[in-house]
Amino acid sequence: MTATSAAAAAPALSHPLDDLIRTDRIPHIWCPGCGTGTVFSSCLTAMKSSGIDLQKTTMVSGIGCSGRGAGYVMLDSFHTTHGRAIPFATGLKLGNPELNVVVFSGDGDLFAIGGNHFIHAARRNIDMTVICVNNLTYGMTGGQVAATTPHMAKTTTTQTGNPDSPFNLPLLAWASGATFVARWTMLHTRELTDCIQTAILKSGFSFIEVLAPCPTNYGRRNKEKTMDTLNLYRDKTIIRNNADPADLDIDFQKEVILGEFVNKERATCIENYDRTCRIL
Amino acid sequence: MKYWRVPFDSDVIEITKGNVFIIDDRCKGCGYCIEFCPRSILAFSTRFNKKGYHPPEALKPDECVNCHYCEIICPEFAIYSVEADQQQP
Amino acid sequence: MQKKIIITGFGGQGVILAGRIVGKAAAIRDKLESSLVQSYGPESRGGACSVQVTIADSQIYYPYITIPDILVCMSQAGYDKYHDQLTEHTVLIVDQDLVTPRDNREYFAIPATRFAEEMGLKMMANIIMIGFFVGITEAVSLESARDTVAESVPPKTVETNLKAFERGWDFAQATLKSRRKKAAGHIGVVA
Amino acid sequence: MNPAVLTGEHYITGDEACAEGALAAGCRFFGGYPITPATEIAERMSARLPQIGGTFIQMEDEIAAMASILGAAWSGQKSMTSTSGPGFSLMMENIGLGVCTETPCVVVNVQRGGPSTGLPTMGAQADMMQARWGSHGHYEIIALAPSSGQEIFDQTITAFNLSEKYRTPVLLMTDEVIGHMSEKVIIPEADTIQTISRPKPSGRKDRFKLYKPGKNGVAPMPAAGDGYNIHVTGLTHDERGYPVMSVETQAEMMERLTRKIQDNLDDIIMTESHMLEDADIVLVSYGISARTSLAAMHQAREMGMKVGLLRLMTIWPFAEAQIKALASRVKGFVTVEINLGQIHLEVTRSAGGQAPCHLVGHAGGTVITPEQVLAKIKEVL
Repeated sequence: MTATSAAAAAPALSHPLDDLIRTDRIPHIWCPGCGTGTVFSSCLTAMKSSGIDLQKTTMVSGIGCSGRGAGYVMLDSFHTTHGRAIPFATGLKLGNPELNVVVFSGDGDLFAIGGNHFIHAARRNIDMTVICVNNLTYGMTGGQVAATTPHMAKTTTTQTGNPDSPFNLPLLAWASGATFVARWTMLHTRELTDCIQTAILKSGFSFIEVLAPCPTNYGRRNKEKTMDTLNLYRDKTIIRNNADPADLDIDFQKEVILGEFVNKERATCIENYDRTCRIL
Repeated sequence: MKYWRVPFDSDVIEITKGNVFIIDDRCKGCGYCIEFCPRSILAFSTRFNKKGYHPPEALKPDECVNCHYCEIICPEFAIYSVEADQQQP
Repeated sequence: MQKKIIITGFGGQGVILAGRIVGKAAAIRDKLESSLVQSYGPESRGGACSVQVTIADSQIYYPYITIPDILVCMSQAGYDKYHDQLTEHTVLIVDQDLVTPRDNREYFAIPATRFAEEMGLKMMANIIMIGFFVGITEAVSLESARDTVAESVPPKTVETNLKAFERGWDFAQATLKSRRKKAAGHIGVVA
Repeated sequence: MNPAVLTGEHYITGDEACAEGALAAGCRFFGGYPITPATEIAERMSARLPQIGGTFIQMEDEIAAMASILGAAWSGQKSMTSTSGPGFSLMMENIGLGVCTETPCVVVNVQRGGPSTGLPTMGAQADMMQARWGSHGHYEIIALAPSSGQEIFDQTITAFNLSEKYRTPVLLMTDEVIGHMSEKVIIPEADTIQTISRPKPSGRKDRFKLYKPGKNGVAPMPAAGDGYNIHVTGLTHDERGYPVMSVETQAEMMERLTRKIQDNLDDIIMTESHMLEDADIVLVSYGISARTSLAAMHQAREMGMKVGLLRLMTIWPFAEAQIKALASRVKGFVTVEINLGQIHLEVTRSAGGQAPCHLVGHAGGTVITPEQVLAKIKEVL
């Protein structure tokens, strides 16, 4: 280990987030240049800065690259089955409403195999924060087409280009009833961290889509070098809070809108249940 | 150096100083910290870490302003900065 | 002792509830054993529907009934289905406006649905039938049946349902009385 | 009076008895999805749970229902779901997660005729092998099969107790007939009902290992929020719960998961013996078919035939030793079940060729009659 400052050449370096990660499992499995680590780091920073009781905070993941998030956080954490992070988290939250529940997973997990669970949790307004690392592909299995893969993008299962169109995730979240909806890229780390903190502190179903590069399995096939992707994030995005969710298609040929789009109040699932069903 | 935005009062505000620390063996050499350091003080080193990557090094350590951007963009928990007058705990 | 009772009708008549009241009266109030199995089609209303209630003073192993001791029919289809399973010992009870028996065997008849309509609530035909059934067969005791009716219907309808039950019970008493007279050689009206 | 326990005599269906048994066992979370003939369990739970501080949720499908009860289990609650064939198929994925992560919960399958949508309103006992092997991978599972309303109540409590004791999903395999059959169910005083809750860990939190086996081979289990910073994964994991992709860790984990069941068979396997002492023919049956068998057995005895019944109350792990012990001294086994031969195969395997094994089976949709069993007894005696 090397410190660049002679004054601080202490033998044991300690990253400010080391208390929140399982350091014995680091380095993690994410590839060089993968954005998941940055989103994960941002999420941990937000958890810390939000001031919530971390002992009562859990992270739930599904399957996939970002699904490994739960395995690195030094909190109660659950790495569930593919697509089922949200219903598992629903049981956790309803079983103990004191828990702060953060779902950290990927686009394939949350919106293809788990799409049905997402819309229903949003409809019920279950008090949880869902962070979706959207890398536009199935990274873990080697880069197959996802429900978020852009039209005509090349993947191992769409070698001549994706014939289908991707979901507009914030639109889907808004239409399903989410009370907080936002999108950032992993390059917009400060905004993302603030946004995750807001989402964690907000009661109700919060959804944050975070664009993150998959250089190994998406970028490579679509002639997009890691730094190219980040440059797109910098040059081809525009922050427009409260934008119409219908305008949020991701097309880097044009500009991609980032920001906080929905932030409204609605009774949560538990509040409604207590009010409606707990009548003796 | 490309700035995203330049504050109007950038000439007058007092700038903090920082020390950058790099945990070599966590680095996977993505280069994000190097590319996006607003002061461009970082560069790939010539040394190899355990996994065979070139971790960054601070070429101009005195120019670190402790903005923490390297720390928060790093996907690997491999780099961070602390205020210059603080000692590493 | 074992009594095997089948009640048949069509969905919506309250056949299942009638069976449950009989079974529950036996099991809970009369301190006997009782099992109830039902069969119904996918439709909630109008389909064929039957309930099989076994009452016994010892453990009931097999809850299904092939040869009933008592058959209560509130629909022709139900009667037709079980007609061949009747023995000379089977007590047959029918709603006389809805079921026409096909042979000359003895049976007990009550215009339960018509009575219910007269009382202003067609859906009480099942309760009238229970009253009649209890009066004729004494398969469960009068008190048990009446108390179980009272606790099985919506609280606001207890009074009218008990009236319906009494109506059936009274009709059974009148029926039995006229049968006794007939048996004794008098000429009377068989209901 | 404890409002969760409706002490007294009730004339209720098996499904209702199941719900009451769950509440008496301490279940406070139910995640479900409607399906005939199990719907009445969910309906009863939806009405009763909020009255006693519990939570009911109707999820979007059975996959979610199963996932939700695992989540609730880790929140510290005793949790349950109920379903029938098609839903049971969908739950298999997360039943596997429950087994792998050693998560206590109870899954009720009120069996109906299959395959596929089959006979929704008509009974069968044809999911017995699915109960054993329905999720992928090699694993041990506990499955119980009650025969009456009273036993559904009792066994639901037992199912919770076993799941808490052995930290594993327990399957309660009822069927449409007993699920919908009304019978007298006696619910005892709350303080006379024995309930078991998962042992909680003690000692230093930073040294805690989530899967380090305790005395009976089962590790104590904290809940989320207890401060243990647990990590729970369906990947192959070591004693800490950390994923380790190695042949050795796989073997260790499988050993742990298998041992805790295999080393406690006497505690888990429950059977009921009827007139086995002098029996030439042993009927082997469970659920509603055991009642058919009991009726047939008594009829056969009246006719002078020496017939006994081994009623399986625990289906999995299988009562292999019990069958084996009988095999050397009886003239034959007749398995009675509403399928075309599932437990029959286990009986045959366990008998090890020492006694002939016969089946009175049925494709499903109705019960087997005592006459059919009697006919087979006469045929083989």
